[in-house]
Amino acid sequence: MDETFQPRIVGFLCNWCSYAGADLAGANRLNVPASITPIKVMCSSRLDPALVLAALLRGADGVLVAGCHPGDCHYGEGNFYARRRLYLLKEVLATLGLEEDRLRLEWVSASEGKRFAEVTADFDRRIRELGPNPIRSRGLT
Amino acid sequence: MARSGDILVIGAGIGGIKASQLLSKAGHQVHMVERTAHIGGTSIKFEDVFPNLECATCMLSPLEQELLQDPRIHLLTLTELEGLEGSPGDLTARLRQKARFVNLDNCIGCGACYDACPASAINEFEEGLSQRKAIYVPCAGALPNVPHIDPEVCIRFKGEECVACQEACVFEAIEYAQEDKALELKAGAVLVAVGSAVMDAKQLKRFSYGTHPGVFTALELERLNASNGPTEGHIRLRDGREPKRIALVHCVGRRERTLCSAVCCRYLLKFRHYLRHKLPCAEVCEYHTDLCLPNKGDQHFLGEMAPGGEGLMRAEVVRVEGEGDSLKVVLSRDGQEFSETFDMVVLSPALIPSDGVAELAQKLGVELADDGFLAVKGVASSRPGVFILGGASGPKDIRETVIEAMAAAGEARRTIMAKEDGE
Amino acid sequence: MTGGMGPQALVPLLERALQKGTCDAVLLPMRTPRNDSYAFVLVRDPLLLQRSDPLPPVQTVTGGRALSSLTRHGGGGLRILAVMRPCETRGAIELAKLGQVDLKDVTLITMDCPGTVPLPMFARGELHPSGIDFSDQSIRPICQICDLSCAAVGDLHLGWGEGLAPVLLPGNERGSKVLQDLGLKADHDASEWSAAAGRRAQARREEREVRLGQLRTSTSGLDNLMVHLDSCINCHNCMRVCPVCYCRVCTFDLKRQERSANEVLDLAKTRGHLRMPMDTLMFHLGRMNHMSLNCVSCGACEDACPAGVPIAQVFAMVSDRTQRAFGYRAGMDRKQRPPLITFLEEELEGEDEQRC
Amino acid sequence: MKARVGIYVCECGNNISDQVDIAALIPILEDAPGVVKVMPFRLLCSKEGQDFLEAEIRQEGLTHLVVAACSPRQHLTTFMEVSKRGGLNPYLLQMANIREQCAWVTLDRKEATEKAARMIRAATARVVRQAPLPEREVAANPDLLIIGVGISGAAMVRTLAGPERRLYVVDRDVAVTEGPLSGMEGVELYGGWQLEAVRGFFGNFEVTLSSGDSKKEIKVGAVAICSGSRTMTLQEMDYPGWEDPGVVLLPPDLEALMPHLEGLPERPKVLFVHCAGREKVGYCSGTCCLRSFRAMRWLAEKVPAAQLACLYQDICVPGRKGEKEYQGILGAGVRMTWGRLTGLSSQGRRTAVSFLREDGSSGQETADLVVMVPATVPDPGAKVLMDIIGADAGSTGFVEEGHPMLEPMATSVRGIYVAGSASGPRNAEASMLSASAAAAQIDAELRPGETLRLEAQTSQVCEALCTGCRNCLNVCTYGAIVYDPVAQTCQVNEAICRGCGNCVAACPSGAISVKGATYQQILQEIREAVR
Repeated sequence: MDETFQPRIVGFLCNWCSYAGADLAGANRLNVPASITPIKVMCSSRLDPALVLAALLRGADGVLVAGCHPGDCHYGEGNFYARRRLYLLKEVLATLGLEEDRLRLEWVSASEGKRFAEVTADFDRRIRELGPNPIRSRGLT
Repeated sequence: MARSGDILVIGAGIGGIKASQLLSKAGHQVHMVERTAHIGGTSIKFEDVFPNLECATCMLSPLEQELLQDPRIHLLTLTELEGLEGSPGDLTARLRQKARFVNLDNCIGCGACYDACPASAINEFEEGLSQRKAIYVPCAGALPNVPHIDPEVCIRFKGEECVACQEACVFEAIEYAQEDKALELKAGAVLVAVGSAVMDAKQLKRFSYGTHPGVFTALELERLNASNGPTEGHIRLRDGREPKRIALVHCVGRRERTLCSAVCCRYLLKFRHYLRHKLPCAEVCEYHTDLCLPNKGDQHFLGEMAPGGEGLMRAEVVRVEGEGDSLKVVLSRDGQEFSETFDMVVLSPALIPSDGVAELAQKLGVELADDGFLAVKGVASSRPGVFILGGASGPKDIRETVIEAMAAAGEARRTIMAKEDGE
Repeated sequence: MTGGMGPQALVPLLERALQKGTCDAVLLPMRTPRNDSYAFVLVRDPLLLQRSDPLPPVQTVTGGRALSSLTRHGGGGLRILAVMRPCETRGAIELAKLGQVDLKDVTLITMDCPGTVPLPMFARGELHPSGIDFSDQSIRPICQICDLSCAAVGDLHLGWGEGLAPVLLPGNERGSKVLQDLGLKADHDASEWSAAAGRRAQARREEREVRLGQLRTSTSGLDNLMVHLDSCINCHNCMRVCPVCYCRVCTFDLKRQERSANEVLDLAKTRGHLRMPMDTLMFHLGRMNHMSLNCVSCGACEDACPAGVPIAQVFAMVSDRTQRAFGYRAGMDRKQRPPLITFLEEELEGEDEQRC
Repeated sequence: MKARVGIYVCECGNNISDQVDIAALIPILEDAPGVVKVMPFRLLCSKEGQDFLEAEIRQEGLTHLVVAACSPRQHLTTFMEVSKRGGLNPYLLQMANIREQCAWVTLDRKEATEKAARMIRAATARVVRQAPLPEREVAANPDLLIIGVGISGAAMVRTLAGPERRLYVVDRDVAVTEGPLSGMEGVELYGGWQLEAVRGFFGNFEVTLSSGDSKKEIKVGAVAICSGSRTMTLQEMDYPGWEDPGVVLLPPDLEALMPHLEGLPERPKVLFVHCAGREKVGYCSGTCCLRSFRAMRWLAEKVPAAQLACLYQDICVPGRKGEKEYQGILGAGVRMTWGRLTGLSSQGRRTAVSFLREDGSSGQETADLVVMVPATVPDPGAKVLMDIIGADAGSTGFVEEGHPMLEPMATSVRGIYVAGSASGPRNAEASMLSASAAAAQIDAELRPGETLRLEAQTSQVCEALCTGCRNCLNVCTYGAIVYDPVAQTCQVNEAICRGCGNCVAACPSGAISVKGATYQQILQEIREAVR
């Protein structure tokens, strides 16, 4: 594994649960990988897969989407749709052998600061295993 | 004569919050008085709430944030009622606000002071399962995110020359000189939302609570399971072992108190969900006399938590005896006695009037019921202009509390309006 | 059923339908006046049906699109008999679910499809088969792996070929009704046909597995995928001819996809090199994400690709998997809702709950 | 106009500056497009900080503001207010949460500084794409339609009737027109009428009422469903032998039991059978035990000689009163037997009640009178009603609440409220309570003479791109999207939209965007995040 590799991970966090969970991780001074740059969205269902794709094709080494646990969605059902959309995108990537592990969907509640830290640490670990997103070096978009 | 459209809400639990927000929406100035240093009441102790197993924090913290930012809601923490004079539409409340010793405006909640503080004590909010400092917030995420100094614990207030927290605070937020304040407020009506308390299980010796470490109360299990709790959500015995056989005991104190606490059946069923996730290997037995499932969705919830009644048994727990590390639970069913052995026993103690309710009733000039809860007719107390909601007038679940909160808010509004028309 | 051997046998039947007023119009492929191509034509005059060819050897505009332009957002109450291949019909059914076709007054007539020859070769006149049959070797790769070429997805379906006695099978109430109106009765003994159809499907299914399996190996991974996509010239024809690409303007043609010169230069700086034109992957992956659940493997995209990208086969490979993932097969079940506008509360979760 | 972005980095005392090298940040931020000023400040949320920012906005003529500080959950509203005071539209502000989500969670100072730079640049790239959003309002009609005048309906009328809003009251019972509510100020009674159609949205509903062939159109701001519930009949329960003359339903009015008590032996045995029909309906009706106990007490007074017995499954008496009643009847010597009713049959002049014990063995009791305590079921009209209104009826057939705990008086459709036992079994007392709760909510949310504030960040459809496929409409939980058959496109009703953005992602055409979270805004954030 390339030790010098500093991953760039985009973390889409839903405003109501996961963003609050990330804040709680901060309040508790837990350690969250610096590779994750959080982007707040109102609901995981806001995430147009095209945006996730855009992130990967702009060279993100990983994209984490974190939302309320199923059934907890502030808007009722948003995360159920998000789950299907991202699953579809993962399937597309998987069929083409495009490292679908670079995309991950997780449920993190507002009280799960620790879980947020764990989830991000684990994802960061996985991304380091995968190494840099080949998109960059291939000059592709 | 001056009349006031303001409303005084006592208690910042879910009931008080809902009532205040409804009143604020309706255009009233609300004075919200909370005895502790933080809002949220009992509900914020829960990880999930029945029957949808929703994450309580995710459900409540947006409400709390909204409340703190509501210009029409004036929150007074560490404050208690001293007396209430006047008539509906023109009440004067005398309040006493304890010193926080932390400046609410300066503090940004960074928590630097906790680490600095040398004095620690048992954390009541965590059901005594963890320690806290003399300057503290009860749990991560508690709002307002500003600690307070507990003078009972702080060594400075015991005469020592400690300024540790003050030195740790770069915001000059620590103010040892603060003193308790007497306040007076005008209000048209008063809402009492002080909630209920949980019976001290030690009183029921037969359950060995407090004498055997394997016996827990429901709230203790709630905190053990809470991801922001003392064990970060790991359900463990007091000595750190993983429980293997767990007994959930219903109706603890039901007979003694002649009341059904209304919520135990459903939260004990909820615990099945906690345990299934956290301790998939543990064996769980639930002992109940009746199942109280009053809402339309509850039967379905029962089916999900205990498919085919698995792990459910209709039997009365006669007593719980310690046997070394483990616990012998003596049961009786149709007159037959028998026993089972566990390493963890979780009790569901009855809900009782919150402490100090009798005094509060006096100060409010309202009647108590024979069982110590506040006497009500609907949400009306015995004193016009004073309304009671939620646990203060008997065991309630969140849903019922919220309904009463809205009803009480409405009634309070109407008394004021009626008065104003009367002008 | 009466006379004829192949799809042409449908023509008299359609004439009768127009004469008897069973329908107001018939939509079906016809030879162009110069006899060198085919187009879907809406026919109200029975006499015009002379030029019709229900099953041309090539796929030009797909039937679904034709039907869409006729009935989008609730047709004009015109009762139409639409004759098209199973894949086109499935496209029409998908479009119906997406509000782009209204089947209220449409009776779909399908028939066993032996496949079509590649449009470019046909256009260049290199291939000009008058009719095409099930033994034809010149059909498009995507047809060669089509396991639904004989799927009776229409309200009425014509089974034929390989010396079979043609059978006319109603797929539902509407189909039976039409037969009734025409004084025909359904062929009860379709066992011979269904056996044959079963065999064809089976053979094709196996072929599909094999070929897509090979394709998968040859496209797997960014480098391999680019071997196929490098020749893409970003003309987006594949999207324009796609029967289920129903957007007014493709998202990937919108301004918001455009990169400012600044951004491009920025990228050029941070990366060694930059393939031009950009966003080829964005377009294809994005489209797969948008369309693979509705893809009916009609092959129109591949026919339209000037650069010879085997895009239909790549799509087939992707959509086989994505559709399977949601237990969906495009155009097969008119009642089933498209996967992305519905959900189950419990699904698609990994083994997060640790077992004992 | 050229963007003039001001970036203000809060040191948060030392909370941020300890972990983030702010001096090192400044040059990295200064060369971000549009940035005219980058400045650290000790504590931006403080009074001085706020005044400073306000002044800066004016002096620097800022068009956009980036505040790099704590979590927006804590101070977004604070800084939005500051922006307003500084004369800047609050939606031209973006916060970068470099405290909770950077300084406090990153050990290595260098890494923290780099991450902070990325976060702030991302916020900057985003903010220049943000547009000012107005605070919007719509006029609202304070009038109310109340469906059903049972206990809860009547209570709502009494609570809300007054000069400032009209109440239209519909009930299938013709008699209500002349009933006790007639002649109240602002109240129009429609006995024998029913709901036919509801169009529009909260604050502006258009309702069609019908009675036979006659129709009436009314306009209201909200609808309250008070259609109530009823108890199950013996026939519906359909226990074998239910026709037996010795079997009666526990009537609402206990006096109705009297005739059945005549002609019974000296010391008649009366057996109350609880949970009658519970298996069939699939829930506990919650209110029946108490009702039954009160009936037993009443009976014990009327017929002191009667021997009372009770066949039960669960005693469900939540709260204080019920348990006391229960202990009371136990004290009075009522014999309790646990059992699940399986059938009834005549045995001479008596009735035999067969049941299953928990161990599966079957038992039997005979009684001179069997009083069945029936389950409560939704009003038959409720489902129809839900279909018309488009609100959810749960699996039980009762109206589903907007949220089981926090919104018990609302339904899935904003502006449609529910009270009384329409949303689940309730006794009279609880129905009254729920009625005043619902009334209070309506009164607070739909105040006469006031407008409704709209979310600033709502979705909007670009007509040129919309194909009318209705994916958005299908996924919208709030019913905020309508299909316009004339324009053949979908449109967002911004009075209902909550701005979650689900529809945006559901639209393959990119025809929908949600204000404050557009594709471009997020994309620009992504760009900087992956730099």
